[in-house]
Amino acid sequence: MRYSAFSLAREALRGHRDWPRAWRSPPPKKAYDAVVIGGGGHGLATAYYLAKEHGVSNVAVLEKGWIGGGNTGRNTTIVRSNYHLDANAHFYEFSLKLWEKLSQALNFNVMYSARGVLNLVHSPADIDAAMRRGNAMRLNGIDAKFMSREEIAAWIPNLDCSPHARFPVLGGLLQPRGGTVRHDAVAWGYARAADALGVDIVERCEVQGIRVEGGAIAGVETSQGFIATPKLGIAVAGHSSHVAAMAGITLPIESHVLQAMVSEPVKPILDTVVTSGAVHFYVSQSDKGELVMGGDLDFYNSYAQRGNLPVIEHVVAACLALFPSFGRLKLMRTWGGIMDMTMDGSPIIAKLPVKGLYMTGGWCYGGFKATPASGFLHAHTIAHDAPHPLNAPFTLERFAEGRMIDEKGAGPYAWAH
Amino acid sequence: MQKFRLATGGDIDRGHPVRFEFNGAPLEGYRGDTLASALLAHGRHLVGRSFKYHRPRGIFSAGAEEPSALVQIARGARTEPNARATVVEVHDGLVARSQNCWPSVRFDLGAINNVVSRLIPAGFYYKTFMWPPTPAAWLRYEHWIRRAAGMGRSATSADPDRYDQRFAHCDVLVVGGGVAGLAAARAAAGGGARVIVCDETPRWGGLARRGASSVPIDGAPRGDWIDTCVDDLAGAADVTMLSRSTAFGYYDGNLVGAVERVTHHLAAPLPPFAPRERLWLIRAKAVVLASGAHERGIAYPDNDRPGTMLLSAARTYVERFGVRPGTCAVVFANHDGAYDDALALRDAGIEIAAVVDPRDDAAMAGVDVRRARDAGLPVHARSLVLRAHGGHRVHAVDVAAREGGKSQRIDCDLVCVAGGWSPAVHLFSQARGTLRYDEAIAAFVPDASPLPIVAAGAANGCFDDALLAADGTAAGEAALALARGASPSPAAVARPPRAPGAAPVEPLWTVPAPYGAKRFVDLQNDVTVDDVALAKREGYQSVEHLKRYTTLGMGTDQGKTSNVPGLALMAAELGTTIPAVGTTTFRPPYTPVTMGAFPGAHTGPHVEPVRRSAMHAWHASQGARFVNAGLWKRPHSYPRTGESEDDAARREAINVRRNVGVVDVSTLGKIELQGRDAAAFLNRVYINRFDSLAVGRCRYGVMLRDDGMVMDDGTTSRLADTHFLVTTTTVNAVRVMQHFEYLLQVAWPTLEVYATSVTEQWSAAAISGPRARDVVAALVDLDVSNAAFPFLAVGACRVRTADGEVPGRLFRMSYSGELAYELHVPTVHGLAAWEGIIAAGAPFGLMPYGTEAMSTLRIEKGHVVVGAEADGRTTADDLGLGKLVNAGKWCVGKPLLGRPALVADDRWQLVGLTAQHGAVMPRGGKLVADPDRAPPIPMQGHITSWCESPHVGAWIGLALLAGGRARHGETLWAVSPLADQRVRVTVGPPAFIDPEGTRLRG
Amino acid sequence: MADIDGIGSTRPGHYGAQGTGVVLARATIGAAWNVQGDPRHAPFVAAAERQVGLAPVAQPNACARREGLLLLWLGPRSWLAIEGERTALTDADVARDALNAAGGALFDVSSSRVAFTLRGAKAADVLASGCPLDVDVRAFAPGTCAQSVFGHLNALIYRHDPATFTLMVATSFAADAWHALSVAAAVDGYDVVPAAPFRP
Amino acid sequence: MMLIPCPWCGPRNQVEFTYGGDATVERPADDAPMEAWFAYVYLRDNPRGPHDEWWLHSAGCRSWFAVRRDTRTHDILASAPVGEPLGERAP
Ligand SMILES: Cc1cc2nc3c(=O)[nH]c(=O)nc-3n(C[C@H](O)[C@H](O)[C@H](O)COP(=O)(O)OP(=O)(O)OC[C@H]3O[C@@H](n4cnc5c(N)ncnc54)[C@H](O)[C@@H]3O)c2cc1C
Ligand SMILES: NC(=O)c1ccc[n+]([C@@H]2O[C@H](COP(=O)([O-])OP(=O)(O)OC[C@H]3O[C@@H](n4cnc5c(N)ncnc54)[C@H](O)[C@@H]3O)[C@@H](O)[C@H]2O)c1
Ligand SMILES: Cc1cc2nc3c(=O)[nH]c(=O)nc-3n(C[C@H](O)[C@H](O)[C@H](O)COP(=O)(O)O)c2cc1C
Ligand SMILES: [Zn+2]
Repeated sequence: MRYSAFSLAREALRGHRDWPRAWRSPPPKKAYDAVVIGGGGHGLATAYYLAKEHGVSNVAVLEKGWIGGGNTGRNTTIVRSNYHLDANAHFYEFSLKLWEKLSQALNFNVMYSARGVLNLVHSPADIDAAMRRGNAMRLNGIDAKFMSREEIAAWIPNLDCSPHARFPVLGGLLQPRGGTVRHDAVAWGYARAADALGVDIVERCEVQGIRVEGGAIAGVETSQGFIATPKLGIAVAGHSSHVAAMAGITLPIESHVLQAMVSEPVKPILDTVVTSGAVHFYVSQSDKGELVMGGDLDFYNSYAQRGNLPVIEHVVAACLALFPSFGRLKLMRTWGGIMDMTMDGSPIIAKLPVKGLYMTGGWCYGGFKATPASGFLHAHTIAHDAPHPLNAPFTLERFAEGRMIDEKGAGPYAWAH
Repeated sequence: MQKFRLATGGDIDRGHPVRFEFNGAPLEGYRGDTLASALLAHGRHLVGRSFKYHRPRGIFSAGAEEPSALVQIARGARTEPNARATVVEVHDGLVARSQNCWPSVRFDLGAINNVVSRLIPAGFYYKTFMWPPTPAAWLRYEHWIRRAAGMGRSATSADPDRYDQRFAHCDVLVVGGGVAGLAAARAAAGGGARVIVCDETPRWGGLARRGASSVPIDGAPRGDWIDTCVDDLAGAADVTMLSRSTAFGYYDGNLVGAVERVTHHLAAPLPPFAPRERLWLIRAKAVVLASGAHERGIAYPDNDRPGTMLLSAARTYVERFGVRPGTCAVVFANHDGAYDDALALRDAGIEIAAVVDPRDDAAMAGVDVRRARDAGLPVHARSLVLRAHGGHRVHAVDVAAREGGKSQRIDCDLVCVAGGWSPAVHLFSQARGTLRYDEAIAAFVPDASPLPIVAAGAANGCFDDALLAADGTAAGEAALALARGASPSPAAVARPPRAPGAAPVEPLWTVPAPYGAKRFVDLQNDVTVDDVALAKREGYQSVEHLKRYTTLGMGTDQGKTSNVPGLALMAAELGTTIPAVGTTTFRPPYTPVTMGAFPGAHTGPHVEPVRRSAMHAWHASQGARFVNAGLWKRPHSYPRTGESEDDAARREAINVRRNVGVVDVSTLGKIELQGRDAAAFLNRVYINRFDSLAVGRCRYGVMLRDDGMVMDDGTTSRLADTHFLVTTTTVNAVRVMQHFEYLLQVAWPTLEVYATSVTEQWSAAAISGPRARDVVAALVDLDVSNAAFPFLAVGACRVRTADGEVPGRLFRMSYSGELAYELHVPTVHGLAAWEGIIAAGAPFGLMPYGTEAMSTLRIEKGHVVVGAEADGRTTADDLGLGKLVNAGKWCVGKPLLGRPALVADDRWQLVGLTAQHGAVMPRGGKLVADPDRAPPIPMQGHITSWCESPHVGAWIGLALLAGGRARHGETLWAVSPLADQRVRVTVGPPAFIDPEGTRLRG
Repeated sequence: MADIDGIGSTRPGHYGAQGTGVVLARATIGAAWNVQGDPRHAPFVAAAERQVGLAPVAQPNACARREGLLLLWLGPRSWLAIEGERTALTDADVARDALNAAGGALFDVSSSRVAFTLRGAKAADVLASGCPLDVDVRAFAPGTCAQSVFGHLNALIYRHDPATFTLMVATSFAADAWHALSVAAAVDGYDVVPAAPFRP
Repeated sequence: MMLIPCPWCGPRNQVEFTYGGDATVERPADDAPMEAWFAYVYLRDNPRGPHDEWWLHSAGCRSWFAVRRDTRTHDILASAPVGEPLGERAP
């Protein structure tokens, strides 16, 4: 049933009794043309675009838990394409363009809120870097604007723009089209649309082994039995190393925990996304009213989906340093997600060195905004057994070749990105 | 007039009336009241409006689990949204307001949402607002949705209050000061443990503190037992008692975070130096979780009408606060435990119009049921409350037999629901404890944790008053054993002790209802039974999907009274069991924690510490503008009256080239190395050689990361045969020290090298300019002639200062390209030496200069900066330093330098740029061949540093340019679309001044 | 967070709430040497003892003490000799050469740290406002030292007696450390007394 | 807030430490082939479970040491000074 104001009104009269399942829950078939591991946004989007763009609809998405329960369901929902390096800029801008039309494409409101993403700058060196990045964006055809301290102060009245602040706000780089997207809706919207195209979404189905025969993918061993497939896409975010190891592949990836937190809901108080690299902090206000906040990693390998107090203290301290009037709001919930941190901070969307095996992963802090493009390009790579020009730079081999895509210049220290 | 206040009873102090304000009306309560109890004393139930439908809402509980009675406290900068009226202690001057309503809580326009509620079931927003199909359209919808959502309001000016932090350590931490917790604490303390016991309320004793229950503890009346126990604990040397302190989270290493509300309950003026709250970080060897249990409701139509509350809460209001929450009550309960509470209400003069119990008579076998019947309470067995009537206050309910038939309307002004209890297992679950579904109480109880945590009392599923103290004692003893090193085992967790024959709870989560009737499960987020059914129908069946699709349990109460009913309803929909559906994850904080409490004093100007050089005060006194460099504050420039910062920097730079300037370089990282293998170590760390460096000489060096990229640069001096001084960049000092330590301890432990950071030990000033020698000669006791002290010489010296002669180290090195010296003195003498330099330099026109002039000078000279030119993606060769990479030796980073892309011809390489025709070089400009192309416009490089060069008389810059070293002489465009600038620039070598280095050698 | 009037001042006097929970003072350091070497290497130990006047103790967090001079354990191969008045520690270069010759090292770090003494019934509480160490005497005995953090700063702490501590932090953080101590001490009231040379 | 057992100073709050990453990757010899260096610098087993890793007691004794820590739970299973084997029990 198509979703619309009309169908909603009609169903209201019928007691909302006829809404069908958003996605079926079929038992897995014995074999598929392609299998995607991971029912997060990336895996579901991969399946959707395989069916939609490439006509490959005999596809299964295998999710060990419930769809969207990984980082898709626990991220701070920021989408943007304000990258400096060309490969990243083109990729994320492609993604942002897909976001702009996604609700309609999926017939599921993912609430892409183009409320702007503002990166504050606090030192002359910050300004230089922000200008370099903003100029690169503009030359790449991406919207960007440098805002002065005065403009920012007028726009965000709760932000402490006084020159005496510990990290004084000297200006900021704004991407007006950046913003937020409702995280859960992305998983559900892709699932529903993929399902409608015939994709099987199999929850509670953990991939426990990858069968390789004669150097090529034969299928996967799962908690629900063996499933044969000649093409296997891995989209498991924080678990990339674990799953790739099933095919004997070691990745330049470490898993780390990143925490996020929300305050109690309040009436609108912050209308844009504000981030600060110097104080390692980002915040936006959800439509429900909570401040959604995050900061740095916990800086040690972890698969625990929970972090520790020092980072929470730091995030809240940073929040209050920038927004001193939020001091009496209360923190309502904190949680963590497992980040697949690569050695250059950029993703890997590529063929792996086993025939028929592909991956999209290595998302670090920033893969939510990549979801549509990652799915699109991963699907393309699977369908054509070759990358699309947009993901051609994001290979696994780039490290050995010296073609790192190191946006921060932080080097081969996974947790430093 | 406190019309509903009882004449006697309760823990309130009738001798101490307090005056507060609610929705503008002045009201009176007593010391000891919560806002909720004081409002109820006036017969006020209507407190606020619900989140989504803006329905009138009252007071549902008497504690931290409150979903409904949320209010806005105080005004102005001290205003606090979403305060739970049930835990706010009244005091003189307290101001509270209903929130999420406009214009008033009685008449709220937002209640239109209730009228159209059929259109907006769970998740409706995912299905609509997609037309017109533009991002701008959603932004407009969102604008209104956001305004309707949210709850209270944030303050808009800075929180004026202070927050403290405290680390604490103990053997046993007891969370919860009810009977079970007190017994546990006493047992642990009795065994010699260091004990901390905390309770979030102001009073010890928990639920047992209410009234005089008939069940004695250890033979004593409950109140007496509690008082004695509290006295014992308070008197014990190794026991710390924290009241008004909520343990909110259980973290790794058995660290429990707790927040103490220090002044919330006090009237102004507050004790002047007391923090508002204190964050306790309690490292416990073992934890007893005695956090009690939360009673839950039953979902029947309009079960949210003000005047509806948990039965135990009604009793708490009567017995703890001496308030009658109504005059005539209907009790809707599904277990025997409720009858004692019902009797207590009746004893307080509340008429019990009915006790409605869904169970068969046969199941209602408990003594209290019999007592109630004997006392004449009208008990309706096998019956249900089918709906409530009323708007701002309930005035009747419909009751009918379970199997159907005609319903009977029973008038009442209070409905007390008792749907069973859910143990407060939050911290147990956070401690990786597993939960077990206990059929007998229809709730999840602690099962086993790999960590040293033991549950006790109601938190452990022990609901029997007669067994509580024993359960607590057992838990205290078990925790003591854990603290002494026993390993956690499932056996250590006491099973919920239960008296034989105790009647099980009969689970009842909802009652039948017609379409459209609202049976609320989650009162705060307006989640109804129909919403759960809808979620099921649409496939959002996993408990986590249910939560996220309906927002069940996502409010400020985090579903304390609603989670179990919600998942039970889903289980019923799916035809499966409750444990098969499972719970959602219990995350910290247990109850919301004031954000201000987390950083304590470390916020605002103290969010990060500030490093100040010894000369900081001098710079400030000279009007320096400071910039952040790492944690340091460095002078950017010293503007004179009427002078802009840029003008000042230009003047300072010119003065260095013409006369002489001095800059504070104390912030540079400094590491001293000693030991037999120090030179060998440096050879391995830097791309260039240091074993060939003579004593008394220094050399510039570059070090690489393991991946071959430039990590840092600086100078190294040989002070003695086995003694070196390494300088690093300001920002990388800590990192380089750690890198050295790693290499020395982990990679090359056989090298005999000792390292220590001396950044703090030495204050440093760079004196540069053609007249630098004159200044230095006047200061130090060395012969500084070119012959005696040539370029790159190093020597110990005595420095003349106003303090007398102080020891120093003199270095002949130059960053500016001029004749220059660096003078280091011990930091105690830093200021004196600086003032000495200023005085000695006066005759020669010396001026201090800041980082901005320093930057201009080094750009003119073509010196790279780590962070700008060396941006973490550049090799030494990219920066034109490839010749330093010594072919004859190995160094860190060298093995991977040969990767194909690192030796490609089109790598971005360092060049100098000059803007043509006097144009201003664009900040952060990009280098392109054709700026008029349609985007994306290919970029060939970018400007890394730039300045208006007084020396060149034009804007110049350093840049990284594809294949740049081979392109000197080319003309390109430098563009900044952000600043709407485009400039023609000429590519050249990076050094704009004295490329041969005659000045600095002169 | 607004700063409270007067709190943070270094001028002698009474501050904060009524009563004196703690007495705060700056302790001046005359000389401080970082001695490094392998404690199992006898020539090093002998040379260190000769140059410093105290033998390095191998026991973590232990200290050796002599009239006016304290030798604190910093690490398995590192110690800090410190004195308030420069008497025993005189010529760092000579000592360095001697220690280098014996396979060890000696660095003059006399200016690297600033020291504050906290004395009084609430001294442990003030410390606990920013330091995660267990400062119970059973865990942190008088006459021993520990390195940890105080707020965001790395700190070296020496316990003189149950109610007296010296807290040392990097010199550049002096103002921040003092501020943090003052704010924590204000709740129970504190006195600031004039700076005096460090005495173990 | 992990309690990390420094082999020298004893169990201390995690805020005193700096993480140093995987301790199982062995540093190749200077003249080892580029592939060995590549693997050392970039490739990680990244186990879900016990993980041997380096920590620096940066606010303490400034020793680097090895810790075996379960990445699923953050439980610390052992710690040891450089050069000594990680035992199976916590120190
Ligand atoms: C706190 C936090 C904040 C973030 N903030 C942002 C942000 O603001 N903006 C942004 O762009 N990005 C952000 N990110 C990153 C972003 O969330 C992720 O990069 C992105 O969601 C990854 O999506 P995914 O589909 O690849 O992974 P996931 O959503 O994690 O999906 C992977 C799925 O694979 C499943 N899986 C794993 N192993 C197996 C197996 N063996 N068999 C079957 N299934 C398996 C998992 O259960 C999981 O559901 C944040 C992340 C976190 C944790
Ligand atoms: N009649 C029934 O069926 C029934 C069922 C359950 C409980 N009860 C009653 O509940 C009581 C159980 O005694 P108990 O000692 O186990 O519990 P309790 O409820 O008396 O005490 C628990 C205490 O812990 C505090 N607390 C909870 N979480 C906290 C946290 N995170 N931080 C700080 N403090 C926290 C609460 O404020 C409370 O004071 C008895 O009086 C019993 O009669 C009755
Ligand atoms: C953008 C965003 C907003 C959230 N808002 C809320 C909220 O309002 N209330 C709430 O209880 N949790 C909220 N959460 C947190 C979730 O409850 C949950 O903690 C998170 O999805 C991680 O899942 P887990 O805690 O079940 O592991 C939010 C999460 C995200 C990503
Ligand atoms: Zn240590």
